[in-house]
Amino acid sequence: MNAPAHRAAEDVVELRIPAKAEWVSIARLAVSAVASRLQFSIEEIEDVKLAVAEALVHAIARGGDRIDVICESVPDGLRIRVRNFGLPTPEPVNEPTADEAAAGNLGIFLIRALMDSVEHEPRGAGEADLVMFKRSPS
Amino acid sequence: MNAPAHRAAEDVVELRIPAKAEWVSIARLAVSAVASRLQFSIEEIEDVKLAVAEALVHAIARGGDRIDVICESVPDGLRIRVRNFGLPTPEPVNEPTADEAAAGNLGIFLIRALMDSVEHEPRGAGEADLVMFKRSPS
Amino acid sequence: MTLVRVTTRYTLTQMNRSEPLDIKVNVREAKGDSSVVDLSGEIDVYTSPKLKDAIGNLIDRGVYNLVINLEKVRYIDSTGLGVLIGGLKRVREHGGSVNLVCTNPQIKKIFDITGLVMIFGIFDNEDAALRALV
Amino acid sequence: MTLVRVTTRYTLTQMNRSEPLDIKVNVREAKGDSSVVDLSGEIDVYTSPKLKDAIGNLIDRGVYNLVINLEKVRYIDSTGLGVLIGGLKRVREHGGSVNLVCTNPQIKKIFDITGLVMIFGIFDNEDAALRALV
Ligand SMILES: Nc1ncnc2c1ncn2[C@@H]1O[C@H](COP(=O)(O)OP(=O)(O)O)[C@@H](O)[C@H]1O
Ligand SMILES: Nc1ncnc2c1ncn2[C@@H]1O[C@H](COP(=O)(O)OP(=O)(O)O)[C@@H](O)[C@H]1O
Repeated sequence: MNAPAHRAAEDVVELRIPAKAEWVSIARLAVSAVASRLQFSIEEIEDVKLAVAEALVHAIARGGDRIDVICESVPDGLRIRVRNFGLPTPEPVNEPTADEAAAGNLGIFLIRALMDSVEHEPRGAGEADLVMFKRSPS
Repeated sequence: MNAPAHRAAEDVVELRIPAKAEWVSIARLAVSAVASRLQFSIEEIEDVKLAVAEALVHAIARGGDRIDVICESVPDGLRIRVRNFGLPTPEPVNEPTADEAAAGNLGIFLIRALMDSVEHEPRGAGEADLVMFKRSPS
Repeated sequence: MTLVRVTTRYTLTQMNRSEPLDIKVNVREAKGDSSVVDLSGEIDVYTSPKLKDAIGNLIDRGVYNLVINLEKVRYIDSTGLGVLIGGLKRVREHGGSVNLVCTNPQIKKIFDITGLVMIFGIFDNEDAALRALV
Repeated sequence: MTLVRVTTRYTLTQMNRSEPLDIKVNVREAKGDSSVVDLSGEIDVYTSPKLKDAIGNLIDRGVYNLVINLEKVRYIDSTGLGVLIGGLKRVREHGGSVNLVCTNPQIKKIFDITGLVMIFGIFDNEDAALRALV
């Protein structure tokens, strides 16, 4: 939250959820609704929904206590920032099973495939952003 | 946002939207999803959805630039705080038409009828909370 | 304090689908000098101006007997109710009336708890609503 | 970079309804020593453990030929895909296989872009998926 003052409030919808699997579906719904409001096509809405959900799944797997999903309508599209809070520092070297690792890689692959750009922005201790962008329907 | 530190993050879902009519439907969806997750019945979900929407409609009518909807699962039910930011101070004495006034009164009546308790908590300049509570399904 | 308890069960899918986040308004002429306004979707603070315009246009054209069919409306808030009340007031000035068709239990409940059930004629089907206009 | 473009149109209502926020899993025995797993709802990070258990139980009981019917699945994420992949690996150790029934274009697209279409048999209907098991 604490969006910079220059950012017009009318363009931002933010959702804050606990970093737990049971709240991911709410984020999917909210993000779909935002994308739908912004006139994205059904297929594009599905893309954004899955990509954001994968970012949340990834965030939940890393630990942390809450996640903000910040949806911003920008002139050329929709920018969604998934911000992790309360990540364990230093990040524990957990040993995922081979299947978990495969699923995690699929998730990151899907985000990259479904969105037009993806950037990982490290922040202060225990925080990290994943910033995704989907171009406006043409 | 800025929830007190003692509040367990796992129990809180927050949505921040611009104080504009076109974003109310997203809040309805998110609040319905939270109430559904908390095992409220379909009728109770509809009650909470409409009550929160009426609080947003009221907030939008008062002006202001953004609204937070803070959903908290508490032991005996669901507490939803609708927080207005950027209200004009002093609040302008606008002259609603008779129809607008009737609709506004209906809205506040509906909130009180559909929820188990409603409190208005004035805050600092330009801010105000409406705190609503729906008892858990028994 | 929930004043009216809806006992009919309808599915979560019915109530919770988010689309269209809009209303559709369709106006048909009916027998005599009455018209039927078919609505579908959600009548809320964002969409109700569209309904207000449609009803206002009808009244401006001299149609004072209206049936408003809410069967396909999934949601209505106080601004939607306000538009219906405003329309009713205007047609009454010309001796007209507004009957509603409403079968959704949640929406009926809202008309019940607000007492609007006493100022609108509310019917289970369009035929009954039209017959009761005259 | 959207790699695969889905052209079939389905309604927003179909995709966006939020309930059940859960999956239903139903297992049926089929011809030979195969079983059909019918799924409906959303297979995501919250619900996929339920699917993992169901598939794990089948394999523990010696069922190595599976048809998993995704026709009523509206959504699947990487954890759901991971469960399917894990199941496939386990049955393959016993010479078995997993065929999927999938008609939802959005879900097909996910199998396409991830390349999983090359490791699962994916069919338009259950009969074809069962016939291809042997
Ligand atoms: N573009 C990306 N998309 C999805 N996940 C990413 C991306 N970039 C990094 N990650 C994930 O975040 C994890 C941590 O990344 P890292 O670069 O170490 O930054 P930090 O630890 O500061 O968050 C990586 O292991 C990777 O799984
Ligand atoms: N319990 C309530 N439910 C809904 N609206 C309320 C409630 N209490 C107050 N309001 C609305 O808020 C408006 C402002 O209330 P007021 O008591 O003047 O506090 P403030 O101006 O500090 O927000 C009132 O005009 C009323 O419409």
